[in-house]
Amino acid sequence: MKKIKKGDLPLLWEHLARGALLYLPLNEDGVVNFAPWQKGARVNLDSLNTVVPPKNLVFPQSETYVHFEQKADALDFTPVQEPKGDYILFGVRPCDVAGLTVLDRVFLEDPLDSLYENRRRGTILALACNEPDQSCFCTTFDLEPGFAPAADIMLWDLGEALLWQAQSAKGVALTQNMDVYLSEATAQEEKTAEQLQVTAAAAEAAAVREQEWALDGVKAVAKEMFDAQIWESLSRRCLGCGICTYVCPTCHCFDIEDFSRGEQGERFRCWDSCMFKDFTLMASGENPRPSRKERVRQRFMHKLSYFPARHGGLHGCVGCGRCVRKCPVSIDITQVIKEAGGLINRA
Amino acid sequence: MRRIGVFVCWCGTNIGATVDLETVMEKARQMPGVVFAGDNKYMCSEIGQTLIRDTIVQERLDRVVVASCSPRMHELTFRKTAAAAGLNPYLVEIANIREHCSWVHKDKAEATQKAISLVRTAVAKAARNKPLQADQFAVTHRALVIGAGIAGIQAALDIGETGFEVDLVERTPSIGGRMAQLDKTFPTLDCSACILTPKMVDVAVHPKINLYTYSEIEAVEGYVGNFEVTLRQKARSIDKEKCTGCGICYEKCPSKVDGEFEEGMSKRKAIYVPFPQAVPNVPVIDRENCRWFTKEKCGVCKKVCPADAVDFEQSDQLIKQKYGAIVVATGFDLVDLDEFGEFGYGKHPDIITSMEFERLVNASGPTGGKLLRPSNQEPPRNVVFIHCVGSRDKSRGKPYCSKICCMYTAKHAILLKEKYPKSQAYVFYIDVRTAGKEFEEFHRRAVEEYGAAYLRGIVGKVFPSGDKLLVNGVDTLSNQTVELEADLVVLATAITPRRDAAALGRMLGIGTDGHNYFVEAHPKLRPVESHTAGIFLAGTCQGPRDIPETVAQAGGAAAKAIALLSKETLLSDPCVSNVNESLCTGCLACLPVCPYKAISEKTITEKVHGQERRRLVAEINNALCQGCGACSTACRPGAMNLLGFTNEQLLAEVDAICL
Amino acid sequence: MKAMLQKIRKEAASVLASGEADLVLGWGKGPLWWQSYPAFIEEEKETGSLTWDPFCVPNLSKYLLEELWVKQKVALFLKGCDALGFNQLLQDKRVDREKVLIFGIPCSGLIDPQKVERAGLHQGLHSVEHQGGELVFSYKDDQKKEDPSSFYYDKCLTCRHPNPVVFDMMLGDAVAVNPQERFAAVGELEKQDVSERYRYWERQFSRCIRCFACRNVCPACSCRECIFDLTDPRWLGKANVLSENQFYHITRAFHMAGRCVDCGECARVCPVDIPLTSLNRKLIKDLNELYGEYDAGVEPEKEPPLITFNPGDPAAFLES
Amino acid sequence: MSVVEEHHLFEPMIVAFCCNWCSYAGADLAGTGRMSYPANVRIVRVPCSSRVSPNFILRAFQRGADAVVVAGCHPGDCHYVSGNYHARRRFSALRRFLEFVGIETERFEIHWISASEGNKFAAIMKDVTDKIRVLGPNRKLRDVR
Repeated sequence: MKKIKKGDLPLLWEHLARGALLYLPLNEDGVVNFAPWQKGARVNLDSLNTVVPPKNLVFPQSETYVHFEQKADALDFTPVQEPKGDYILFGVRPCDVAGLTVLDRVFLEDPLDSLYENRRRGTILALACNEPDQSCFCTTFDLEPGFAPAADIMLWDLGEALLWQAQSAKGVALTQNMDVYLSEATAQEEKTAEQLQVTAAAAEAAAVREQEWALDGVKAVAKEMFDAQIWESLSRRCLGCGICTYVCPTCHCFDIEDFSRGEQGERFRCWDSCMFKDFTLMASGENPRPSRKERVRQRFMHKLSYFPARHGGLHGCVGCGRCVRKCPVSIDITQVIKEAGGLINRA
Repeated sequence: MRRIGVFVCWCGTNIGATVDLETVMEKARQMPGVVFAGDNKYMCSEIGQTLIRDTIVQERLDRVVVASCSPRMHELTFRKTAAAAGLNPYLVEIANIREHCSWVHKDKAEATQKAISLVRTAVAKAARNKPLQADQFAVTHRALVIGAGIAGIQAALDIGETGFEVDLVERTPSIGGRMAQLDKTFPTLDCSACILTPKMVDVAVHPKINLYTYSEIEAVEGYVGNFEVTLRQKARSIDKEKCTGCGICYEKCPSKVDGEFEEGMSKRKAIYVPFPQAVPNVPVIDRENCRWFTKEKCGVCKKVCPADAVDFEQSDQLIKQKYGAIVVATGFDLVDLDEFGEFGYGKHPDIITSMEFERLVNASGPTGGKLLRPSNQEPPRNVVFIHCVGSRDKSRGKPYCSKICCMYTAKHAILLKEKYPKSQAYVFYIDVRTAGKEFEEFHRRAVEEYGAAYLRGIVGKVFPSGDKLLVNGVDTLSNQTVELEADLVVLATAITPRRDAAALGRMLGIGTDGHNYFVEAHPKLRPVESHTAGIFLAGTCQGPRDIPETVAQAGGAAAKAIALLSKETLLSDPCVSNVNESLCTGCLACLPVCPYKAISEKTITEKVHGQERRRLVAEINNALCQGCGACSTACRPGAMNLLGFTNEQLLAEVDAICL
Repeated sequence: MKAMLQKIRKEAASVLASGEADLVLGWGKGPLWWQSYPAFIEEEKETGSLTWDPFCVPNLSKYLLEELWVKQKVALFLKGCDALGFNQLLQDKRVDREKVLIFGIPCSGLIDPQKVERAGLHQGLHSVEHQGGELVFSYKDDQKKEDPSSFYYDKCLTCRHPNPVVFDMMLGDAVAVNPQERFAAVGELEKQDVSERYRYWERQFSRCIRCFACRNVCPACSCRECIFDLTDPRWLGKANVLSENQFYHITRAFHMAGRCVDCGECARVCPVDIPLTSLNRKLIKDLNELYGEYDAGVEPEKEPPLITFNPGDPAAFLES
Repeated sequence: MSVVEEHHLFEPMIVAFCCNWCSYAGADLAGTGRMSYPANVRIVRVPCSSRVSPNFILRAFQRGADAVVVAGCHPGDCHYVSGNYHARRRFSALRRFLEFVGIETERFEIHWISASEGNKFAAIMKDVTDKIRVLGPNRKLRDVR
């Protein structure tokens, strides 16, 4: 296990940034989001979650993939391929790493999404959470705040230094390249990292238990939930905005649109939100989900029931808590899980 | 997909000279939706129009773009051409590649690129045009004439002659206007009253003309063919039926006031008739100066009136009336002389204006026609006339020429000589303008027969000295400064529109130019029409002119009004606003911005999720809407959309013009 | 604080029991300390779940747009800023005043959860309450007392109408009104030169994720169909590009010109903290300077500045 | 490229919204009077300056305009009586607001031009073009796709 003194991080980053595009959680006007690092950028490794998840780097909000131009009487297409440049994601929380895994299940399985695949190349250095927030509930989905198995390198914040453990071939290679900045971690430091892992998970699980709900109740979610009363009450206060879906690390719905100017233009893919009024609006004017009740129900049922049913039990939620924190009217997915759990346990 | 035809006009060489029209046509063929591009030396000619008509049929065009001169010139022509070929006229768009391109850009390459851009924009807009149908509305067969000077009188008579009802509204107690104040008229020296009073009587007795004197326009609503006007008939405090016109009342009335008709040179009573030949010859009580109305005292007139015609209880009456056409003939005022200190007007009684001179020589004037010096009532020997006081003066007064002063000053010189053979007239002038029949001859007589001395130069100062006046000026022909001793100085003051012309213009919805004259629809081709359909202009309210021109213009305005009133119905302009009720929230932000009050609220009921719902939406009165589009801009969701200039059309234009 | 809560529950229960209203809009409490959300109470027995604490910030009046279609009479609680929002809906003729029963709550300011987090007081926090002029933070097994002034929402510090301007019954005595200067931030930005300001706003608008929360929460944004959702005319695509974000925010701010009641909800709900208040306040400041003081939401019958005029108006351009 | 050269090469694109009754007629008069002005100016006809919505102005900047001019009748002369009064308020607020979000005021101008002021129309269009040629191309608000 290696470690790196926090003081040496800027040097490490400068080195990393020479070889590839380095993304770090940067503070811009008080808002922390992943952004390309340059010297002197205000890095913030303490805030738990960035506002917009790293999903934005592999599945950007809008992504042009073909240009077209009117030539005489034919339409001329030229595909747009983002350069294959390598990039490094430094400081990704375990829940976001898990979020990428969920997106992989959607975009990398048959039919393969080449755009996503091309962007998914980067190296991921995950940073464990020592003190999950009350709104975090990743443990609900068998995830750990202190550990991200899918990351190339796992980092633990020990106060003065970050513990550094390679977990993949790419991780091992990067560790060797960056050896000059690293030093051997002492056994004691490894023990404290493990301890941090355990306490973080326990703290969160306790918070979850304190709100007495548990995932197991959700597993049997299906028909019974469809007609539950919770959709009526929850959706009644929903504003129908797109915050919860756009800050969610696992939401992956997108729309295809054209931008044209005179005889040329481009086609692009862009995020869309099932909470928007026109998400399922048909050309005929018909809308299978006419009111907010159907839309709120669809969002939660998809994450907690339909997605797991199609992907071998993998839930469409990683418990990062962003939607809980950012919803202007506090619509809280944990209440849906609690209601579902209660329903099943009571039945 | 659209089938658009682009028709490019050479306009002889006006466009062809600086725009490469072959390239324009070639580019037009590649524009989205264009299936045909052709040209002609004169697209508005019969041959050009035939090309359009035939191509519409052969190529099954559903849109037409004509790249030619300004739509303000031939939009109507090409709409009619399209209609003749069975295409809805509102599917035609004009690209202005003459006034906005070939005539203003010399570099051929640049002009060609600009023309292509303008054609592309017109094509983009045409693609979003929708067929529109004009609907019809009835015409009220009644005319309103505002102002009863010679212009108003003539217009009213001409309209009345054709059998249409006319309401003639005059603000002062009697009709006659400025012409009633004049003594003689140039160039024939006809007595003004002699040629005016017969027409005044004709008006008074004409079965079709209703006279509203001592009345004003309170409000104007509606539109061409359907104006709704509120008149304020001010209380005369005299019962017209009973009054015999004997005049005892204004003999006995103790309250004396400066007479407006006499330009303030003599007094009139609080109860008065402006001038002897007044029509109607019924006195009126000036309530601001009548002691009964100001101090609850006197009432002599009521006591002495043999016919008991005086009625203090009379109150203003508001009369609402519908009209099909309106003729504005509000006449002129004279420039305010406060800014012309060098002439000393107001500092010495013998410095007077030409209108005051007109009153002094008038038999019914303050001196019974004897021209006497106001200071000592002595006949004047040397009289100095000064032209262009306030006219042709960029800095202080009016930059324009008031047109009639040269002629009436020559007339005054002649009248002076006739009254006092030993007198001598001096006239300071810049240029003597005699552009009319017998005008030059009239001026020569004033010089040769009546010995008027014309000095070409400007007066620097007029100031009293002893009981005479000294006039310092310059004579540019002899290049000397001149100092004249004068018994009387007469200032030919500039003509201006009525002080409240702008307010009346706003009420009627017609524009006024920088000097507050009403603006004609086209300076050369439509001089008697305003920009607002159904409202016509006659006389000096539209610019300085003399009596013959005024009468001619009054006849023209009347003819236009008659042409309008002779129609049973009129076609409305279909380019009016349209409400998309599914978008409209009923917030009615559009209502207050509509200058024509064409928008009102309406409650609609609709079925939503099986429930009967009633809600508020905006509603447009297509007849009242004039198509300005203010409501479409005020409407945030875009529910209100001005047809012909819809959001879709303008957006397509902006996108195309920016390419 | 407790007294107000009792009054809220009492009034809610009485109007439902008496049948005077068939729906009460109040706030309910979620599991976490900052979660106070709009609650829809239809039966008297549920009024016990109503809460009143320093986080009851969501404006309840915009829900009337839907609820008044299915309810005869709705009772709701309005703070000072909420009442201004309600009046704007009234001015836009979107709600029928007769069908609404308003309980006014004089409000001395609510607590911004982000400020609590920045002060590091949020770990393990259970609840926050005003007690006697202090703010009490209760945790699982201890308490902390703080001075509330550094935790109020910015919009509360500049609040000019804490006592509701429209109500049927007022649930408390009027509170003191001493707002801080509300155009300070705008003034600071105005001092910068134009390109510096452009870079500032470019940064803000680049962060926008086009979630439309600012529009959906705004009481002055009550169109049935928003022009940004229309496909013809197509004002806005769904691509997240700077130019379209600028078009959206500038156009929306302009739709608010003369109508924004400065309730600050748009800035509160923005997930990426774009200083939308500065945009709206710039227009309020300019319109006040140019065409006279107009306080949107205070007098709904008075015409907002951009749909009226007088011929002598000044212009912010050279009128040759 | 020196400042002068850069300006020489840069040809600004200026969109002018002209009201049909006054400024559009003024432009026509400039035409009949052969008063030339730069071809950079492209005119969109609207019935009244009150028909020009801020949306169209922002769209013009978005699609590449380097400056936008709105021209209407002189206050009091509006063919529709009060159109330009509304336009005056709306564009006064918009001009200051655009400056606040970083758009130079020279890029958005409002002028009252009557039907008889052909020379004034030509002079204004020439003046705007020269000023923008010096100020340079406008990349703010522009959709670069």
